[in-house]
Amino acid sequence: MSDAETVMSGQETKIVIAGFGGQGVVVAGNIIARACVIEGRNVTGMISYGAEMRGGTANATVVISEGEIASPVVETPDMAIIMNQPSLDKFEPVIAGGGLLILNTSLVDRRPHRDDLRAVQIAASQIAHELGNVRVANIVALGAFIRKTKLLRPASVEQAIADLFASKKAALVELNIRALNEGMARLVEAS
Amino acid sequence: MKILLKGNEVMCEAAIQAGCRFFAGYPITPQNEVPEYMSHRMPAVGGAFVQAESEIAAINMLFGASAAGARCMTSSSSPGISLKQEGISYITAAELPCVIANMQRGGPGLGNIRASQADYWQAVKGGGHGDYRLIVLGPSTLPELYTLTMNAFDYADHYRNPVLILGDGILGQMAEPVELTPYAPVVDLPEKDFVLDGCAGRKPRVIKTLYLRPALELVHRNELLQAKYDKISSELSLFEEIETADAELIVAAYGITARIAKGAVRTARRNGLKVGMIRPITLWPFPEEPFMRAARTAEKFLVVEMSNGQFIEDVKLATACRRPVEFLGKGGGWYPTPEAIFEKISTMCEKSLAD
Amino acid sequence: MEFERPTTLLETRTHYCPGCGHGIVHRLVAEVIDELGIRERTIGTAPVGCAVLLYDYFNCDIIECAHGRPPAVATGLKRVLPDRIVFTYQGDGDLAAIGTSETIHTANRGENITAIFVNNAVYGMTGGQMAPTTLLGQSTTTSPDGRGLNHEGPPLKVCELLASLDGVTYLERVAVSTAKDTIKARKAIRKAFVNQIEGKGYSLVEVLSMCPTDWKLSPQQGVDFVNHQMKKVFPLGVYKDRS
Amino acid sequence: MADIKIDKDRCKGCCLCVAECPRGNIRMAELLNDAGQPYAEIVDTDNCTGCALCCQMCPDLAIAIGPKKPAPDKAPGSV
Repeated sequence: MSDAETVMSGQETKIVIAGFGGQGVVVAGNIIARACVIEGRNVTGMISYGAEMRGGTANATVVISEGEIASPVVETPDMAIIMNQPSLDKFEPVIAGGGLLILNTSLVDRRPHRDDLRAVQIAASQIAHELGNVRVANIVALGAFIRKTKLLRPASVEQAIADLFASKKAALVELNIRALNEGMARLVEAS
Repeated sequence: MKILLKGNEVMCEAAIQAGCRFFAGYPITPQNEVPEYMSHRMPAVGGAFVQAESEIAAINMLFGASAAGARCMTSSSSPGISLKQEGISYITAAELPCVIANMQRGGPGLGNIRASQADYWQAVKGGGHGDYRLIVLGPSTLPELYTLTMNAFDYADHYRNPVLILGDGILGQMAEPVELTPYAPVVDLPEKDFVLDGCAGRKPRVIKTLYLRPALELVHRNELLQAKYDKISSELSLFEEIETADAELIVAAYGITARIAKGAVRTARRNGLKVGMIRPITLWPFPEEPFMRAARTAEKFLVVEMSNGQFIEDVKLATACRRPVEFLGKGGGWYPTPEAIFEKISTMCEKSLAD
Repeated sequence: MEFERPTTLLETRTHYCPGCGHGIVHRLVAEVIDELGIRERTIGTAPVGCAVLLYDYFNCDIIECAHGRPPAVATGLKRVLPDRIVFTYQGDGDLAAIGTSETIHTANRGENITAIFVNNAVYGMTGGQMAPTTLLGQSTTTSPDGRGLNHEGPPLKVCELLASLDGVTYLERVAVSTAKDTIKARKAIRKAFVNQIEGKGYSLVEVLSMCPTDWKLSPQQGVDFVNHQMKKVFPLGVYKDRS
Repeated sequence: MADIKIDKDRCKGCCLCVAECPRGNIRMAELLNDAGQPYAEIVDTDNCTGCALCCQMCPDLAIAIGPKKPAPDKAPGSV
């Protein structure tokens, strides 16, 4: 870590959510950002877009800060929600030292190579499947994320989910909130 | 209440709040959310949305819509803006108000879809043919994109001139909470006495840009336009200054780059470095006054831009080259990190101490 | 039979050459506007080409456009003011070369406008260069040996081309090379305006017209060229009518 | 007999009217108009039926035909 990074860090929390298209990484990023708005915090969000989006991995990044956010572009995330193996390969090298990984062990088949990272395991896709819809794996992982980081209040995340799916069926909101709670309950600290 | 929207959507909502009732555009990344958003919002507010067959058609549809009296807008990204230059020249010559957004991407050519600021010259110096000027606004956050887009319609109507919102792929694609405040005009809005709506109860009107006879008619026409541009220059100058009073080093940047640079300037201050920043908000007219002032007190300048040295020329002009101006920038989709800018600032400050 | 200047045309003498068909087409359009009583709610678009000075002759609101762009400008006008009458007046270069894209898409969107297309098989204003509608073998300043099938390709047939578009309401090709043709042309132009008034969509009237100067012919020979050469390549008639 | 008039100063001398007149009742004048153009003139006003074919072909609106003079046995305004 350069001197500059040392000087700059500490004010902003930079998060990446990465997986393959269809795993809901953009939705997960959106929920985190909306929860921040509910809590009155400064936040920016970005997603990979256009041709990039069709290239395999999709990712969303969120920056949260108590002060002004300088760049919405995240190069060295402090935290990563990793939904599949290619995303671990892509992001592990760029996570800030001491950073946190939330690993979807259903689709990530190795441990991180770096020993300066913390990791939490959650069988997000498996749990989502048990809940009846594999597409809520993102929310299961999100549950593990907020339980581990305590960055957001569960109530604000639940509110964000309710807001986001307001136009959809009530059952969908309920399923996502169950997924969130399962994720909070079933995370495993990596040894 | 703040809501979370993407930059492209923030801009659309601001336009609608400001009474924009005609939008024509053509999809191009990274501004696709604009036509998508407008396609459902425009009809909902009783306006018209047209997905044009080309950027050329889109800007010419604005030529017609503006002549018909509507507040109107088009948006695109760099290669598409190049195509619009013909229409922009005509609209400027005809003195019709409209708002054009450029969410810049990497160039030249098809380039890439990453953010860029390489259309600065095209925006502030020309692009189309003839001696004309666009009012160019460079928002650096989404709340500012919201207010400046509403203001853009006012400036366009007030000066009867197209206003260009010079954004970039990051600004268009990022999401940030924005308070959707109600629209209120920021300048006097003259009656539109040029509108073509049929000549009932009045003499027929002509909107034209051809001046063949007498021989000097176009010269006089140009003189009138230049007088208007002089008036705009004397009246419109928007900028943000950060800790410039005692600054030894002044960072100059606009748009998203300025937002990123601001983080670096704050860090520099926390580290005891006497660094300030000037962020032009109107890129044309260029706010020369804060630069002239800073050139008297600061020792040197640093320009940061996402292009290979375009904006720097205006900084050098505004400071009359009285102080050294260093450069941090690249084209083609490169963007600076706050860390990289801080490192450059540190190096420049150390060099000052060594001198 | 009375015959007087329509009020939609100003007294101004036109800049057109002796025997040029534009003057006739201007009159026909103006007469139709008069007859339908729509002068005070009509907005015309002027092209680039010989008819660029349209605004000096028509006694109604006019916007002069970039080359080929009148259909796009008309789209903007009409979408903002759907109860006004909007027409484009375009030559072959404007409508069928530089503005082909705007023409096709405006037609296919079924924009409720009226297009008057003056086809004289040559570029008049710039001095007699080849047009998209120049006939095979016809020599121009940029096809000095005559338009060739292999290099320049055959002439573009606008009515035939647009007839394949489902969005189009009415297409007719007429001429102004005889008095009888002129009377028919007026009827077609009238229908194209009535369609718009009735909200029926895109109508285009292609008018075969004379350009004796750039054809290097006398006015009488110009009329003969339309009657004996152009009509063979561009047959007159209704190409589409779903009004 | 029709009330036909040719405005010689609007005429550009293209002769399209001359060719169109079914009665051969239009010819080119020997003099030039104010614009230095040859212009068309009516041979015999009494010989004009008011068919207006000449007007149809005139690109310069130089020919006007006024209302037909009422026949002596009909009152003005009657059909």
